[in-house]
Amino acid sequence: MSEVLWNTAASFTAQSTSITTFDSFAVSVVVKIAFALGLFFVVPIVGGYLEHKVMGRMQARRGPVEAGPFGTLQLVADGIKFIQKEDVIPRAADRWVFAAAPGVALVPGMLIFLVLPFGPGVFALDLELGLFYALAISSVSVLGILMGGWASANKFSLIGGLRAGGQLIAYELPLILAAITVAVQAGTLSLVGIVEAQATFMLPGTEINVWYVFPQILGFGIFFLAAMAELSRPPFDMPIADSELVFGYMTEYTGIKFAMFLLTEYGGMILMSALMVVLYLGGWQLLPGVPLPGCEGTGGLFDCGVTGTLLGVGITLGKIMALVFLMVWARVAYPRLREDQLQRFAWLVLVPLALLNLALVGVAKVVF
Amino acid sequence: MSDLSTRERVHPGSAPGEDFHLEIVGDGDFQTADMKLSIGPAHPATHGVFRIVLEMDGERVTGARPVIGYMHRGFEKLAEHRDYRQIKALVNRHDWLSGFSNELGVALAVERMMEMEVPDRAQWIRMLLAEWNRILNHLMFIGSYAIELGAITPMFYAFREREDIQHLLESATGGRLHFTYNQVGGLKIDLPKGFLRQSTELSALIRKRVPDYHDLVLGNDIFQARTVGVGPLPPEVALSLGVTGPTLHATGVPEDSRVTEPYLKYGEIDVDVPVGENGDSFDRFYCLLARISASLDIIDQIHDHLPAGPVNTKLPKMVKAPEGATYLRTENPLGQLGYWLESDGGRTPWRLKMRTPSFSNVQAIPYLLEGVLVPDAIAVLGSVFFVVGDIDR
Amino acid sequence: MTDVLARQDRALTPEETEALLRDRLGDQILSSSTDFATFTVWVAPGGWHAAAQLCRDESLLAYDLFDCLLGVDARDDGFDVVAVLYSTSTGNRICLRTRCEGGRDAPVCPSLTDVYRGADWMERETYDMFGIDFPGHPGLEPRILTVENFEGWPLRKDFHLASRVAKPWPGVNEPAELDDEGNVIEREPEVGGAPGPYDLDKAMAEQARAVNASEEDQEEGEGTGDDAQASGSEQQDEDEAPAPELDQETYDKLIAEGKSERIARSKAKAALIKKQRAGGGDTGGGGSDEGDGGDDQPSAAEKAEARRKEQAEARRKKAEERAAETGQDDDASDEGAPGADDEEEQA
Amino acid sequence: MGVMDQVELPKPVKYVFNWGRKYSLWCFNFGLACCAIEFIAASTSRHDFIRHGVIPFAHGPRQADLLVVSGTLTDKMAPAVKRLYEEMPEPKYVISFGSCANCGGPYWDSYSVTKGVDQIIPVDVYVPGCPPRPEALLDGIIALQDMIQKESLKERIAGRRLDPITLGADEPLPSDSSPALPSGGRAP
Repeated sequence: MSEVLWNTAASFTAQSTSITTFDSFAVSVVVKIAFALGLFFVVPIVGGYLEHKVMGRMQARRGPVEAGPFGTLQLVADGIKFIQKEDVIPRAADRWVFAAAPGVALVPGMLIFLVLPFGPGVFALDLELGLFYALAISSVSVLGILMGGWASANKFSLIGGLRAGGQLIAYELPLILAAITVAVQAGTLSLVGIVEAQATFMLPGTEINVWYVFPQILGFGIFFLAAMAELSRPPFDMPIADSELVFGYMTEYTGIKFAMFLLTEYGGMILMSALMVVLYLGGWQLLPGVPLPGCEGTGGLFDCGVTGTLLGVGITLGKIMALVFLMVWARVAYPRLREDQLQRFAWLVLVPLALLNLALVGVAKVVF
Repeated sequence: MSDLSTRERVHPGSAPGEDFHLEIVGDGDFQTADMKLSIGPAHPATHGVFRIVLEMDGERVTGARPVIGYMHRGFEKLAEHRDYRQIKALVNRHDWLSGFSNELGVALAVERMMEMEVPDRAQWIRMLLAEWNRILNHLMFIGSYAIELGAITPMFYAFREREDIQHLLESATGGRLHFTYNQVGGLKIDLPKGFLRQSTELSALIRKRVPDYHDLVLGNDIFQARTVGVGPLPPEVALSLGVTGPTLHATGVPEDSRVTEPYLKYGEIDVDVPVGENGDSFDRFYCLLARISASLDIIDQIHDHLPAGPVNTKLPKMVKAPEGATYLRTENPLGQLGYWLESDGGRTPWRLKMRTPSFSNVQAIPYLLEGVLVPDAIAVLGSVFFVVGDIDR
Repeated sequence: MTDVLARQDRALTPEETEALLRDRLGDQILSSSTDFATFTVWVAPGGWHAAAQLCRDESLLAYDLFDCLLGVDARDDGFDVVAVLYSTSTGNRICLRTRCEGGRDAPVCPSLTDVYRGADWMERETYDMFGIDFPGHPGLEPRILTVENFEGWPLRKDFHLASRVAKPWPGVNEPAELDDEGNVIEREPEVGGAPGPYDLDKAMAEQARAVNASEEDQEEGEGTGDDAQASGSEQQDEDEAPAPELDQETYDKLIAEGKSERIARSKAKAALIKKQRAGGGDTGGGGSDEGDGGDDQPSAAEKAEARRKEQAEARRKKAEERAAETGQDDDASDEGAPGADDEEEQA
Repeated sequence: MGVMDQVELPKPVKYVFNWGRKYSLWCFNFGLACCAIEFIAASTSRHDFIRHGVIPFAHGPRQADLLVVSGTLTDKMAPAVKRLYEEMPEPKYVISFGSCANCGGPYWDSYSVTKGVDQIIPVDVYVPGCPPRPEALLDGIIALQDMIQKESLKERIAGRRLDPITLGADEPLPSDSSPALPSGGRAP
């Protein structure tokens, strides 16, 4: 039995060339986990710093300045502070559920980082069902939010948790429909495969290579909105809604547990941005039809050498941060919607549009 | 006048003594009751220490009961222990966003009782500063209302403007919030050199920035979705409650004592009173924003009219109002501020009643909140502009 | 009346308004005044509600905006209640004023909540501040502004500020205590007041009482601390106590009029104090009431006056210097010279 | 807390930990009265204390490190303030902002005003003024940050706190942090 499992696991890791794959399986596993964890902790902090600074500049102020050079260590200081804070569990709370909730919310984010490709060969795993896996796991973190909202024994938390649950149900559908449309077009569920497919996708009848964002601009819009709603980012931040619900489901959380929720939020932002980059924005390609230096001979994807790989990673992160910038921009510019307006928007606008998009792409796929 | 029949059921807010009776429905394990949610006294939405107890069915508010008094500092009692000059320092603190207008009312009331002639220049300067103070106040609410609806940025912009105005007023009065610039019989000192130039420049600058708020807040689709049709207030109910200021103007009643009972020199200039149509949250906010432009118009007119001359009169050694009582009403930024000043001929007032706009306006909240959703409740709460100190005094 | 009714086209003058009210309510309208540009109509308590109703419903009056409602301490006579109404259609304002029934002990005034919604909180506030009961109000408790367990009625003149009792006014002189000739203006309590509920205030009041007591030993006269001690609940003790100084004439007269003993007693006591005050004013000393003794006061006032003059002198000098430095023509407050400068710059 | 109130940490670790607390002061503004407006002014564009890592986004007490009591504390409000302070997790700091919060201010003789927030909760920094200028709050925050960098968490939790700072009272202010007058220009 164990042998079967071992072989299955080994077959996962051996699927395609990755810089995290080594001859020894054990070393590979350690490196892959370290790789995913490292990215999970570092990239969201960069995103958070970006949010601080961008918000500051858009609001005619400077953002953090004093902590570290240019305030770059602000979130590090926050982290160090959160470690030291007293861990309060309200007496009326359901202790175990309360304690487990941040973990339940956080871990799925980490797991998804395993399949996200950040550059040519820079990923931990290339699953056949990568997209399916990412979407399935990402929904789990809402369970943690629901648990936290319920277990806090606080009315504000409860309302926040329930709103988060409702929001997830409403927005998971358009999100998945939009993602499926990409899978239909690419003909694969593998995230690496989708990037690969975009590198060779030509506009029908022409020789022009484009990313999927061009034929699927509608799907991209749907995915972007749905992702913001699922992450409860403003203007869809009703589960947190500070002016109504204090801090929503996080109201009773202190110290490290609160930090875990925050990290979930920022991690989610990076994760959804990364998915959008992979699905619509051509992954690590600089421009459509322009292969990375060093990758020319290899179909433009793997084994690009050090320069090409680093450049690819840089391009991916740049695109991710550009999307984060958009999300921050929306936060700065917009007030918050109302929960029922949000639901109406999801069911009456986004879902039909997503279905239409799917139908159109399906037809186009058959015709061309 | 059938204002009471518009809503027959006495809602909990109008019966302060009666607490909520939570009705329990169903039996066994399926018993449910409505939820009681206490917002405040230290809740982000209540900007200040205002508490409101909501009775809810799901997210729908079925009853609301404001609990006030958390900022009750006993102004009216303390005023009886301060003489007429010292009162100024008290009254400009009750509505801390409109200090100048507050002290103006007291000065006018005492002057009326002492039958004092205030020099023209002082009156025009009082108007000028009162209008700047109005803008200062409204900017604060533009920012805070946006925050309540989840938009954080307008607050920063509003404070950018506020700092500029505060800097201007500080150059004349020495204060940022509490100016203490009025005196019985005039002003403390004349305007500093160059004030008018600065004031003119600032007026042009703010006028240029007002469209930003139209774009950022008022014209925003989500803002409109959140506020249009939310919490409408019928005019007759508003009047019966004593609601005044932008909250009343939003219902379509252009009652503004600068126009209907002109004090100072408001009779000599054009005062535009923007009004709404439906009295909903959007209209209330619209009136607030439009009043900034209206005040800027007034300021520009004052710049043209300001005469030269002295700014204060010679006071007797002891400021003492003669025996009797007077009621004086001025248009404060948030509504009409009335002072009932009763004197027994001594150095301190016998009774100084502050009829504050916020106190009356907040009374409308239980009426407005019935049947709305929690997020709408916040939208309504924020749109009935109030300052907690002004409610509780 | 007919000519009044005929004039539908303009707002009624105060005289016409009063005539109209008298026509409808008869004796219930007592008097009116327009002193200090404030049109006040005195209404008997019995006609209070009807007067408000009339003011709202009568199309000629149409007082639709409920401006405010307040209580006023009317010394021995109890409390007044004033309702200020405004008409948005005519631009008129009226202040209805009535004297509560029940004197200082149990003031009662009919509620206006069924006429104007706005009366709700205003009456609660008046109850909170003065202890005036408003029959017909949906619920005056819990107290709207003060703490729920607050004792006493803060805006009654016999309610003393505990901190003030414990600690003298830090300024030059006490505005509430001295008039311009340096005489003591005293507002004596007629019935009990109470310190605030919180421990600090209580402790301060306690301390004050101790100080006052020691002073009383040395000098005659009653200190203010005594009055702070006498709370509403202690009135019973007062009744049992050996007859406090009161004006026997007034007392007998009131008893003969059929007033309750308690009211008569408190009124008589107040009358005595009034008399004493009047007597003190005549002699110019006024020291018999206050333990401090009136002799020191004029000199203190003089000192303060002198100091103020000095300061004013210094300030003027400084201003002159400053004016000279900045090259201004004249002192700012004397003429409008800076203003003229402004206008030049503007042009 | 567990370990930190038992063990005196080694110096480098202590330095890093204090540094973290110093620059991550999530701030709960208990805005009570006039001073709350100046608090907001201090957080917005021109004065901008977010530069110093004071993040005014803590909407609830549970996430807050710094409680700024700005304004008049009344007897009716006092229990709420105490409760709120107790809801905050250790280590927590308190700035009393304005005369009313310091001692009752102009309402020293009122029947309903608590004469100073320090009667209810311990205070770390007193900022005088009625209301203090935003610059004064910045000064208070910097004073608090200096204090945090110096202190020992173990001793603080054990109740041995550093003496509270009263701005402008004991020692002359360091020249670089003295409140500057506003330039009068526009916000950056």
